[in-house]
Amino acid sequence: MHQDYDLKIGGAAGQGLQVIGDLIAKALARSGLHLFAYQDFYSRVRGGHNFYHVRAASSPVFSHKSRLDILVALDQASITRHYDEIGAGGVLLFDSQNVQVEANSPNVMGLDLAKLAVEGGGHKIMANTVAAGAVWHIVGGESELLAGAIADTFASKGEKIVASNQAAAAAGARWAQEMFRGNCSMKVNRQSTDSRMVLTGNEALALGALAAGCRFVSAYPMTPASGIVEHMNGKADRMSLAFEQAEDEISAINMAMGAAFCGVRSMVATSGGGFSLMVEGLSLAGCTETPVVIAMGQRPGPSTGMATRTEQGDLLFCLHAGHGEFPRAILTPGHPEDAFWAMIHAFNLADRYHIPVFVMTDQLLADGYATLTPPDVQRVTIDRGPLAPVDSLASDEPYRRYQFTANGVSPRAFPGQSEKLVISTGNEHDETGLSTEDPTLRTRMVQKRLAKSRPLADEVLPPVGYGGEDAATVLLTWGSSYGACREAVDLLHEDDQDVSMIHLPQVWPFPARALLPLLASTSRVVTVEMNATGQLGRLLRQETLIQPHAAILKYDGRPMNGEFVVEELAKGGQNPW
Amino acid sequence: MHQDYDLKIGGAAGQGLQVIGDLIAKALARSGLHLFAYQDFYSRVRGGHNFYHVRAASSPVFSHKSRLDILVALDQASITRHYDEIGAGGVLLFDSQNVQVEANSPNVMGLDLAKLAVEGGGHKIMANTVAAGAVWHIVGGESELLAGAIADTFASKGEKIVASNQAAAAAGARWAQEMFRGNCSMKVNRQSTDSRMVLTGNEALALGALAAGCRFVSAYPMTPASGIVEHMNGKADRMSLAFEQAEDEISAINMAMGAAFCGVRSMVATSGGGFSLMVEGLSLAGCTETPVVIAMGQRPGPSTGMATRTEQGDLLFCLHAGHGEFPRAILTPGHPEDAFWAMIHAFNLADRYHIPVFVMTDQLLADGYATLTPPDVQRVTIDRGPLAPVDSLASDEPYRRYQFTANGVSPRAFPGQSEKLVISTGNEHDETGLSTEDPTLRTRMVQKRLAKSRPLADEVLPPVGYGGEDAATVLLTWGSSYGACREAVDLLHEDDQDVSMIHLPQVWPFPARALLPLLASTSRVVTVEMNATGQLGRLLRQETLIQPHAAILKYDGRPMNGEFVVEELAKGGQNPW
Amino acid sequence: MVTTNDYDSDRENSWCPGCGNFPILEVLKESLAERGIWPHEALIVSGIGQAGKLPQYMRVNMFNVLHGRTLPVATGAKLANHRLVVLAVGGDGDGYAEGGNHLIHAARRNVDLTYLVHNNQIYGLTKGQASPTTDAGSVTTTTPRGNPTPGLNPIALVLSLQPNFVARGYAGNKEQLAQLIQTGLEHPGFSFIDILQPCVTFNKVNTYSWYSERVYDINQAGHDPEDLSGAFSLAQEWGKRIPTGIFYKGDRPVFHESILGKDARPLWELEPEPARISAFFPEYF
Amino acid sequence: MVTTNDYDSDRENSWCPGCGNFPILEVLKESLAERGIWPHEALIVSGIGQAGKLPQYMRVNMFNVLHGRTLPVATGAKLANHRLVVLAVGGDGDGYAEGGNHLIHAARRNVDLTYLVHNNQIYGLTKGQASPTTDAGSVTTTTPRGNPTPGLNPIALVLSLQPNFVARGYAGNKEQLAQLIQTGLEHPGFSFIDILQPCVTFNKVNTYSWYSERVYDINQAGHDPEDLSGAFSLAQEWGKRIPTGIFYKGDRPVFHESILGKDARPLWELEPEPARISAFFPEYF
Ligand SMILES: Cc1ncc(C[n+]2csc(CCOP(=O)(O)OP(=O)(O)O)c2C)c(N)n1
Ligand SMILES: Cc1ncc(C[n+]2csc(CCOP(=O)(O)OP(=O)(O)O)c2C)c(N)n1
Ligand code: SF4
Ligand code: SF4
Ligand SMILES: [Mg+2]
Ligand SMILES: [Mg+2]
Repeated sequence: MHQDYDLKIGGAAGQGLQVIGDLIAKALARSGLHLFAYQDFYSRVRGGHNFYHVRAASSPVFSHKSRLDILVALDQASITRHYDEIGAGGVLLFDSQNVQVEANSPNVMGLDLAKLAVEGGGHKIMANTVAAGAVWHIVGGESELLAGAIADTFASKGEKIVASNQAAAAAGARWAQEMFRGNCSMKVNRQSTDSRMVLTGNEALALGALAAGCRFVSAYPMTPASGIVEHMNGKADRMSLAFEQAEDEISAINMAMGAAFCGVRSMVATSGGGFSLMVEGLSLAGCTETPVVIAMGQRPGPSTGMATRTEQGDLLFCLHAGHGEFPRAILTPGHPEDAFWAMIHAFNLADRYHIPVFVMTDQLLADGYATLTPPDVQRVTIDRGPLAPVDSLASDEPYRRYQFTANGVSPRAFPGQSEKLVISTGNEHDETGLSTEDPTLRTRMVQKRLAKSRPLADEVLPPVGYGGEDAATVLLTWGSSYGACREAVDLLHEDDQDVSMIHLPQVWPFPARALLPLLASTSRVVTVEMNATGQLGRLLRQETLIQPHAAILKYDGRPMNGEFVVEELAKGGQNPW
Repeated sequence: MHQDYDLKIGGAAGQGLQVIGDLIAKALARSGLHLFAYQDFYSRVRGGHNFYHVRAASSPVFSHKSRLDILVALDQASITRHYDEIGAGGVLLFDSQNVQVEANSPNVMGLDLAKLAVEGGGHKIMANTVAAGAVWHIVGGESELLAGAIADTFASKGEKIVASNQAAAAAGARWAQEMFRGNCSMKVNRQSTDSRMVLTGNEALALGALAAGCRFVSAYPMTPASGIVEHMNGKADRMSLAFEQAEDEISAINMAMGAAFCGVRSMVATSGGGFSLMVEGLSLAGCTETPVVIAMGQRPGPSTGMATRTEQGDLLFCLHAGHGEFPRAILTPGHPEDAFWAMIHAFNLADRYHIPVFVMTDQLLADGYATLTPPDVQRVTIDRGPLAPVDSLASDEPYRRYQFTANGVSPRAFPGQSEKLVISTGNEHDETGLSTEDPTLRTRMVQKRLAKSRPLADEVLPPVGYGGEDAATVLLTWGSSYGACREAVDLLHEDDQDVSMIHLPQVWPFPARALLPLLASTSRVVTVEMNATGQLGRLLRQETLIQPHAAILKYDGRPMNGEFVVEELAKGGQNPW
Repeated sequence: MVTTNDYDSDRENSWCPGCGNFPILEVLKESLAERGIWPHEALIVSGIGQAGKLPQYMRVNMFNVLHGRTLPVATGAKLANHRLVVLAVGGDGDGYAEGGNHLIHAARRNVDLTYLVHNNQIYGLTKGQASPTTDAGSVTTTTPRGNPTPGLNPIALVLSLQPNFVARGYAGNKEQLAQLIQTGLEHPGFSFIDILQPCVTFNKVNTYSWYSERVYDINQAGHDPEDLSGAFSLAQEWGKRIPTGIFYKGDRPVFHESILGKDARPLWELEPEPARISAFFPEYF
Repeated sequence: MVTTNDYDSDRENSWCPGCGNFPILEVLKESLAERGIWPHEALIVSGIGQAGKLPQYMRVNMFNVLHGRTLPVATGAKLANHRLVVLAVGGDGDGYAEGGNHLIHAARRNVDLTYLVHNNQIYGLTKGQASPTTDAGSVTTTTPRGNPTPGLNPIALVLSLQPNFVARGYAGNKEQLAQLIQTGLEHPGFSFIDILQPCVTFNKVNTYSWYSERVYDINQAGHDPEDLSGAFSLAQEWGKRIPTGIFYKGDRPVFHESILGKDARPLWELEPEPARISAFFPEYF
């Protein structure tokens, strides 16, 4: 039987809803289900109303649905905001100490979480584990899977904590068994014995960077990108990674420049405001041809905007950031699995072309969870790009960092690597790296740098289609909006509509050559993105002279889903251009 | 008789060639001629080879010609580099102490400037005034005009300095009278009694800003923009202007934000690298709707690039700079006279729409001279934009800085102006200015800010045509390349070619509506700009879906002129897209 | 007469219960009222962070700007309208990391404003990363193996720039804090107040009790605020004993008077006078 | 054996004749040779300005970066290859204005490098604007009515961060300068050397003779470099007498060892090891 369920836990910051969500997500994954999950939270540490939404299904899922099978309400706002989302057969479980609801059906039940936690032999802070236990029982999950998830989650805190959390979960389950008489539309049916990893986009980026041999990361904390470096840093010793929290983002990118110049794969991670401060350093990377990877986690702007929410508003900014002209690449993964591989590809591109490479995500992708089968690490290829041959380093000729070559890429050497001096400047320079103002040399150096654009375009990641070829309507999207579009296509196909989608996993160089034939037989191109000005649409016009028919846009800081796209498409979309 | 002459003075930094150039330029302007002049110099204080090129004509001129009527050589490099530029009937005058040339014609003559200076009763540092005197005599200038120019130039240094410089000039003139037997193709013929102002683009911007009532400017020095603020600062006391040299560009734009928030017309001035650092502040201006004017003097990048040279490489960067989405205006004057008015317009636009407004120039325009009739200050209009009515400030209602209005612009009030509190944040906010995360309010606030784009587009400065309508080929350009295009059109018309030009004095909002009819009957649109990637062409594609036929590009740091455009056009131009 | 109530706002406060920001907010409102300053006469420029939220919880002119940029904005505001009582408020990350360069230069300029740094030795809003003042060895989300670098000494740093007023307060000593803030508000020039502020959620090292056991009042202990070198020596103390109080008081000229002259009219009141530029035209002929 | 000649370059020098940068260049080349460091073993990271051009006039590994950003770049370079002898070089504008925040934090981290600031109290390359160290009252292109703000005190500022080595040299005293640079190169940790450097073109106040009349050697005068408070007091002197020499010498742990551990292999030598991440997979199940 096909399983496809949505579950939401709502509560205030500080109530520990992440623990409930994580435990259930882990247990669901261990049941062999595929997950999509995201978190919605305020820029505050206590209070407010946050929630954790999990969708679990027997086939891969990429976005949330609007109808809930279970709502767990830890605060009253969960009722005001999400009660109406509960679908037919859905269950509402609420913390009776904090929430008041008229329980008008056996599917609506309150329980005193703190009391059960204490009675179960634990402490009242284990209230959230009680909730997890109750939910897990109601959905019919196998109790050892939850117990195992608890064991692994709390392992670092010691056996006692594990045991009392397991007891709390058991207390929740017991309560449900005794008291719950409803019938929940969510019924977990274990799928296969091997389970899947549950990873956020940020974790996937972190693992990708470590796999790629990134050994230097400097960053200044900024939501939603901090998770990447915090995750990497937790593994720093084991991976010989140097991490430094810079005094500001200017310092972060310049530290990375220094490390990269000396031969270490280096990256930074930031969000809009922090990236704004890196723009001058980006231009230095462009001029000195220093490889650097920028993990750019978008959030709604302008300015501080909405710090913990999601948006895709910085595409054209990243594309044009930096004074002067130099090539770059922009990768725009749509899913944590893509994010892992994108990160590895980013380091290879940076090293092959000696350019800055962006990996753009957004809060949805950064903090959102997905299930994936473990990446095949044997498939990871490392390409450090052209390096000065060892014999040349022993020769008498001086090393020329900016030697003219056919494709504009000059083999690298590193200071201290040999007796050869490595010379570089952010002034316009000659082949040796010393500054020049000669007009002819200037022209050639500009051309050298820009010459990389061609091979870079030749190997751009191809657009990824879904939902068949030659559809009358094509949804064109990038980054995390992949998920909503993919779900929308499935929904539209159920409704027999002739719609397919194309996702761009790399937006720059713009994959015009590969895209044009895909759009040739389409009468209606609809761009889908999380911003207000239709940035992908603008770029499409610029790069292909194709006028998109309409745009589906959302810019309230909350993620799209498939149903939203379907509805907007039915309404005809917008024209922001 | 039509007069049209080119004169060049070459020498090392520190040899005072600017004095010669300035004196002759002033004297030429006082002779009623129209001028175009530019300076070419290295990023060093002593040595190297710099030059000063003056074109003077009896009708307006906008770019230099490649053939010289006079070359004044103070160093040997002037000969190596510019000897071949001397046209038929041209004169070469060189400093015989520093330069060696075979004087094979009466038009080629050396003189010992330092000796003449001393003999003339001055000091050897007045050698350059001697040169000016000799040149002025050779071109048949009226001696009192040069004497007057000397008097005004040195007035602040006292009468003695004036007198000895006048004596030095007279010594140069005497030498020429006695020794020069050549025949110079340049013959100054006084045109009319009223002369014209000689202004650089930077001076024009400075005067424009002061006329507009700018009373706060903060900047960090950066070529070629420093001249603007240094010029303004020299007049600070008389215009009640507060100037502060900030510790960095981040501080500069944030200081301007603080002053603007409190009701003062405020600006910053910078170049590429400095602007990169202002990008986060720009986004704050966008979110908080704080008016600020950014004088952006471009120079070749990326990174430090070529600090004292010219380029138009930052158009798309300025257009997309800043995280998140918010409206802006980009003015792109083509000439110092336009620059003056652009600056005034910029302050009005900033105040009317509460947005950041760019006035983009480049080193050519910033440091280049032009003659103009004094601007009619009566024509200067000041529009501070919507202000909260005085009676509303006395009411009981709290003031709402972000009140929703039809065109997105909310009347301003200032802290301390009344008992009303003024509240603003770079977080997304409600109408009162307090932060919010409400999705509906967020959507409305985004729409409010972007709503300004429409009226802003409605009043965009219209494209300016030259050279007739409905030409087969149209040169499309922006900013300072106006001059080269305009000269090119004249040259092409002399050659009976059907070419006209269109200059965009405002590139954003893109003037698509006004431009499309102008291009309708043209078979060939050729963009002309000083960069390598054809940025205006890209924008044209994006905003009009018109594919330019070709691009004429130059990116060696040296300005274009009419002849260059003509030659490139004959060769068919390039395709950078 | 102004009262604290005039500064009260009914906006919901999102700080954690028990946070050291509450007493600072309370004392600030009291101090402004005590000094007879009306809400519309003051402008608070605040940064991004938990501390930066402060003016949202008061009735006062507010400009909540970028992380780290309070001081340049406040400087511009003061030059534009020097009749305003200008304050800048932010966290230790805001002021000592992102905004470090502005701190140096605003102090050097001696801009006439009062700058409150809520120094909780941690990044609160972003959930627990190390700040420049995090003690060496402290475990945070970005220093899982203990902070490898020693904390920055804000008092010594600012003393080296010799602005007119340098002090350290403590959220746990409201009386002293009120006195420091009021002196800072009164004293012309740059008034710098580093405030030890327990973050009850993320900083489990530098807690209320940790601070309370250590702080002492240097002025009560006899320190003379005119003694700069003595202040610098005292500022080195951090550990068993933590000095609080007024470290330094000077009387250098204040910035806006140096720039605008004394008795200048506030710039924002001046009308544009385009015609006046004609007077400059002759120099271009 | 390394000699100064190994550092010689035949590149045309574009500094003004008589510029105070020439003796600094000379002394630096000598000092590196004297310490037995080969050109390929050293990396000079330089900023933008006249001072920033310095490594262009030597044979040495060079990374000439942005205005104000030498220290972060140098920090990254040192972490990547800690076997390199890393130097950072820039002007007073570069280091004390644009780069002020990095100076604070690099000093606090105690990054093992030698930082030379050519302090000519003016912006040379951009033709004569005021710098943070321009004396109050000095007329420059940006202070036509005299500088309204007093000069920043770089020695006091850096002392407040307690890096391992704080000194002031003078381009007019090559012997002392050589000794300072060599001690700085030898001494582990952040070695900060502010060098008084006459700009003969734009600074007509702080000339060779102006400095020469005022400088004296604090170590000869008996200052003990372990006395931090004494150093701070001495650093206040500026006017009739200008103190030069070693202000402070300390022995805090150096940054790259705190981060990488002692005896770590240089990061740049390590090969990527993608397969090792598999070890982390179990935690995500
Ligand atoms: C340019 C930039 N970088 C990073 C951030 C993210 N950020 C917001 S608050 C903060 C630090 C908060 O720490 P602190 O300033 O000490 O304030 P607290 O929350 O502790 O009061 C950071 C890093 C930002 N908003 N802007
Ligand atoms: C971000 C940025 N802002 C401004 C400049 C322009 N600029 C180049 S050098 C310089 C100052 C030079 O002064 P200093 O650092 O003291 O060096 P000096 O020339 O005196 O040795 C400035 C402002 C720049 N290159 N980059
Ligand atoms: S996280 Fe810390 S600083 Fe922030 S509100 Fe909570 S206790 Fe206060
Ligand atoms: S301008 Fe000054 S600092 Fe620059 S080279 Fe000339 S003398 Fe030296
Ligand atoms: Mg803090
Ligand atoms: Mg300097």
